[in-house]
Amino acid sequence: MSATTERSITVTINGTTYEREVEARKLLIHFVRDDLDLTGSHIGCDTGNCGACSLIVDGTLVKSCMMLAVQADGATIESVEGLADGDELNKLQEAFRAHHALQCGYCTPGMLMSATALLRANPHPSDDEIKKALQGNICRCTGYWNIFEAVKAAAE
Amino acid sequence: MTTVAPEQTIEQQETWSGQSVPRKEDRRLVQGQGVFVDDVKRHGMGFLHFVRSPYAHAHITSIDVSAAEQHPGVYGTLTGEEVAALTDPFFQIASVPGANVKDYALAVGKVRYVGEPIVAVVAETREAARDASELVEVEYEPLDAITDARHAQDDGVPTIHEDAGGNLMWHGVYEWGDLDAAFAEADKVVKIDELHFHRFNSTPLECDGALVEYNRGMGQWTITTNNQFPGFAIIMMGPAMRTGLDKLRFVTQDIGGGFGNKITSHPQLVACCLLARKLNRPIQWTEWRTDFHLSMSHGNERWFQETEVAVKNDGTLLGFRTKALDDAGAYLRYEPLGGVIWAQVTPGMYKWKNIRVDFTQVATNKAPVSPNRGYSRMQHLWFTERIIDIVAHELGIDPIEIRKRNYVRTEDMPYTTPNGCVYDSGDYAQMLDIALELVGHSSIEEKRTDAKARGKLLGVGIGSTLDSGTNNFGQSRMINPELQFSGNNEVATVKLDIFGEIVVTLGTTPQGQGHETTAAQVVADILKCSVDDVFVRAGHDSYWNSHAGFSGTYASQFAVTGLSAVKGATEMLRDEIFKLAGAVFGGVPAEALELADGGIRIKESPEAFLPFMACGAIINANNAGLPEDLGVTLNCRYVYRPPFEVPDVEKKYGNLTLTYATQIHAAVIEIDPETGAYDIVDYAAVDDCGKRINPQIVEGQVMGATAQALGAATHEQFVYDEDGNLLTPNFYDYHVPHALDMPPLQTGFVESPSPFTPLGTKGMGEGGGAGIHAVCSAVQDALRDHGGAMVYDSCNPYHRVWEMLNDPSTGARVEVTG
Amino acid sequence: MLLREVAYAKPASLAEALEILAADDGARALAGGQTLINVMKARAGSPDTLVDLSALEELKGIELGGDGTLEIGAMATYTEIMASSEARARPILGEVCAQIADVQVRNRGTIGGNVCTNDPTNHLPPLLAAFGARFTIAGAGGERTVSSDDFFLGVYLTAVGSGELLTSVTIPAGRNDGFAAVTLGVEGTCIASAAASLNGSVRIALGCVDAVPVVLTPPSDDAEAVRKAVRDANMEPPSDVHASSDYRRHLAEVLAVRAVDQARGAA
Amino acid sequence: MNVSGERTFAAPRDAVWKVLNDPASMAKTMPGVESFDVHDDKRWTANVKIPLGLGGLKMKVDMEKIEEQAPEHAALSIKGKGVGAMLSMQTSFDLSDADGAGTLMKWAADVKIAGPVGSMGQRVIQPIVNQQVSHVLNALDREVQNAVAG
Repeated sequence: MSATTERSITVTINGTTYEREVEARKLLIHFVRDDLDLTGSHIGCDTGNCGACSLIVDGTLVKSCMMLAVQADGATIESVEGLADGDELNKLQEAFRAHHALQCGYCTPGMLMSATALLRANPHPSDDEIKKALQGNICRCTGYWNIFEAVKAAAE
Repeated sequence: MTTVAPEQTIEQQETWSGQSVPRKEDRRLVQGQGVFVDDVKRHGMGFLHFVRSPYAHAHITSIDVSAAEQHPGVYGTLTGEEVAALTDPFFQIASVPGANVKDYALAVGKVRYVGEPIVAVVAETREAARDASELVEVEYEPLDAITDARHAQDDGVPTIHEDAGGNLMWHGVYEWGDLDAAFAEADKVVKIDELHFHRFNSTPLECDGALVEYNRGMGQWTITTNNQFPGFAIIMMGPAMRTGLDKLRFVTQDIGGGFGNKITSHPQLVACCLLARKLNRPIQWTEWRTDFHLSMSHGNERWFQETEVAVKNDGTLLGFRTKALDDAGAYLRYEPLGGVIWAQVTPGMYKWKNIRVDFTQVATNKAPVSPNRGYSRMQHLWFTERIIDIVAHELGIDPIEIRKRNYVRTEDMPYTTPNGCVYDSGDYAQMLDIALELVGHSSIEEKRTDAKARGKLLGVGIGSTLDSGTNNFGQSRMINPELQFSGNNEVATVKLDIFGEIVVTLGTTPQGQGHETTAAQVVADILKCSVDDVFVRAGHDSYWNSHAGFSGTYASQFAVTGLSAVKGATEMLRDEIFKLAGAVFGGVPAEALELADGGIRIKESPEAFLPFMACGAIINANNAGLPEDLGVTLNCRYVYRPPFEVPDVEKKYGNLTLTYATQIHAAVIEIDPETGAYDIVDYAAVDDCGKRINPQIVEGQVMGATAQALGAATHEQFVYDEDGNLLTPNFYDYHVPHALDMPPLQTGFVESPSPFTPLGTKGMGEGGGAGIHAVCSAVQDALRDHGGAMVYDSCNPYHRVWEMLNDPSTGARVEVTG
Repeated sequence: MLLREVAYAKPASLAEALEILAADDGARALAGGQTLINVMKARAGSPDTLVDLSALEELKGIELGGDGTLEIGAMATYTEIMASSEARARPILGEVCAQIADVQVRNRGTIGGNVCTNDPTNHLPPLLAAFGARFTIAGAGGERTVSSDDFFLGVYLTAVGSGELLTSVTIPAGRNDGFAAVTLGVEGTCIASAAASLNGSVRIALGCVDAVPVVLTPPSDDAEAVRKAVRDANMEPPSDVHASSDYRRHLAEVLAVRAVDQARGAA
Repeated sequence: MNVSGERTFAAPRDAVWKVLNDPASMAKTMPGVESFDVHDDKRWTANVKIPLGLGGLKMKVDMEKIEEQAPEHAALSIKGKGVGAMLSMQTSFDLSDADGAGTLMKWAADVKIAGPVGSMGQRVIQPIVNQQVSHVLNALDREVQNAVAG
């Protein structure tokens, strides 16, 4: 296949399949937010440090600002919008609420995706494992302490 | 009454206030259903990209936008020349010389800091706007840059604002008491050559942004933005844009953190407004992280020079004098109003009577400063805490003892400071004891020995801040007599709708503080209903929500101004419900009625029950026959006005703020002497913000402020090279704390209700500065027997600690006489 | 955010990838993208074409030879290396990978990308230099192998030339390794780093002190010999916000000793 | 950022001087030079694509000779403009006869880089500048050898 500046891609996000033409230069996070109107995932930096754009792509937690949309062609993606069952918050979301693990809520979608990936791989993480799993997500409001508590509570 | 309960769990209470009610906001936010500014879209909107200055200081000799305008997808551009023709310079808060600064939405003729917006380009896509911005040809004639405020007034240095005639922006001397007598009485005078409070900010995770629509027929703009203080933005923007304030409608729902850093986005908003009108389409602007670091809202950098402290041999502090030099950056966006807020906390927590601060603010070729959590008080309180530790060290007094000896005492509250501010309530000594207990201070010497055995240097430190809340902007009169500020207000509306729904609207612009929840708690207590029955509108809309002159979320005040307005409006509504029910029940007096179960009933015969739904239906749809003079609308608006006196401008005397929340933090650190790297091994944050409406939200604020303090104390700094390039323009080099950086934290609290506020609350949330000093103090303690360097800077990254270990003279230079 | 326009190709074979790279001087390999995409966001570097290597089976896999030699495909991610039982033959490798950035970056970032970027703060260049690893580079003319001493040429510059690709990294057998770093925050970006390998001889590589890892081979592993070797290297490390040149030089000495101590302890 | 050093050329001083003062020769020493345009004997412009490993950085570089004392001293002012970076550089060369044979050149440069590239961090910029300087010196050596051979 030759190099092109645009191509057609197909992705499945939270169970819905989308087919779109995208520019090769478009980052996955811009594609998800701007082209698909899934605005739950956020952008907090431009150097891949903050993790607000974290998504689970084919089962792997990634920062979607360091991946091109064209690289996700054919992928199955999970985002914050897919966590709850209808209006029913899942255990992790409930724990975030109960433990005041969010203030402005801007980092929360990415944080939830990182915690989701952690608990899937390690249903009973230690305190250190929780910290290590959230190292890639910056929160400027909470100081993380309540987030650690929430993840721990969700794991119990 | 003061209660202490560091580890207390919240028990079931009769009121909603005082309980950790889970937040109403969270349900949408944990599902990614929040609406932040960049989430909002409009048909046909154009994306704005700013061309920014690569130079810190340069004349702009020419700008050519023709190639950019021809780029595919480009809708148009805006240049400084157009801005200068279409707008007036922003109103300046300063008196001369700062008053003469001309500040526009885009650079006009000259650039003054790296990242300054020069041209705005609008295009069909974000990418096209940025592509086209690369085609804008700007010719510069570079000038030397001033990046060190200490040299801003040297002979021969370039002038940043020619209109101001030099780089001095404002100067004022603040003196209270009798300095000569204090120094004559002193046994010792401790002289500190210089201390430095560094430049950083809170870096909210969401950067600034706006979506601006122009209604040509009405000559009115709708500005959907995350600006956190619309009341300030409109008084800056309206006159500059030559339009009425009501033509600028501010709308916001969710804001991704603010911390004061989102107050001064008005220049960019003006550019968006002009383009929305010029191009006749909605204008979308999203600022990215590097833009934010380069161009927005740094915290004030400040030096304290030639400090002298008058002290008795027993550690009694008599007074101090210092020269404070504040670096405002390239423009005075909120300055010097903010720079002098420190006057609210002039003596810190101590009974100093004699104080002189010679305050100078200068311009430099760095990003403009703006409010930042703990704004200006943080710098000054860090300084007063630094004095305490340095004096304690020099006099060989325990830093704990010297604090307790000089604290303003509980029995002296309300306490009038030498400059007329009134500390409402508190118990500093008790808070300190709790903090020390939480870090296990009683066994600190054993821990020190243990650390030593592991090759580590242990240090323990204390930091304190006063979070002065609900300000009256009274300091403005002292910097510019023409600014007749002496008060503030906030508004809320509470209504019963036709189906009995309780709807609350606020004037505030919350950024994570949980206003929807705490407002509902206050309402539910008064109307004897559940918080779930109270709907608090999210966000802010200056057209349709309640809105007063200085509405916004800033300066630690919601628990006082916002909730007092909610309380006032709800009590009005309650009284109206009583009046209505009295009439409906056929002239039953209010005393015979009570609220219960979402309605009102006759105490003696509870079956006579009028649900809120019936109240709403009667007043709105079934009101024929009600007494003409009933005076009930069930739609109640209340403006809360905090009580203030007009300050004395000559003496710079008077109360500037209503409440004083207090923070005392203690940190224990271990330094690796080979590398200077250190870990915080124990940490306690004790807070007293008076009556707590929602303890969990209060604790969340304490935690967040602590984390920001620890980041600022260890790594976060905006550093410029001598050419004015920002060396920490992103999260790669500007290291904010990550999960693994967080030390163990213990929180404690004391609850000293404010006698001055309707709910006994105090504004809070800005008290993190305590942590900055706690770390400085702990570093100094750890170095005590290893060269004894005195900590000079508010930021102590590993290399600075290593330098102090190797060469104690890199610390502050201190001399004791007498 | 908002990259400059770029073309994208996702070749299915190494041969195809090399063909695209050879044909287009402005083409660059896209491995995990955890550095390259950020540079492109800043528009500080803008390739004309990105050649996505993710489909190239030839660049995947981690194999352990009978003699204990590890061969790691250039596209092996840090997470894969950490999880690989083969890679555990050289335990320090997984341990160091676990300190790189964060989970998300480790899930996409690759050993090949790390070494080809050769940012002075990267963890793997000094580690692989201490190992004396060998790098297999494929080009139009076939494969060649270069030693770590010849591989690292400068910041963002390696022996991988125009039209070539790094295909794998070969690490000789050994277990007596150490790695020490002072980082910006806990497990953050390296301010200075040192790796040591005591497998037969003493081999130390210092990171963050020059454009390429500085390799030292002191005659013995005792602390004084190690310190002397660092001093004798006469380095002039870069100064930046996080460290002065002097501080980095000092850290290099301290960390070299610590890395050697760890390596000795691993014996 | 200040960088300086010495270089000995196996060529007589006037040969080195000639190269240093020939705009066409000098333009060729620029890293990644794609085209150049000589305006007069003191001013010339080169379009370069500085080869950074992660993609080339295109720049238009204007050079001007600001000092000249043949055959021992010259100073150049170099201003580069690219989308990612603004480069400003003052550089000087001092030639003397080397011990033994050849010519010793002492050079010094004050380099200023602004714009996004400048903000990438000195950890990267400083080594990159050193890399580019050594590239220029090697190219200069080649030019001198060509001149001598030619």
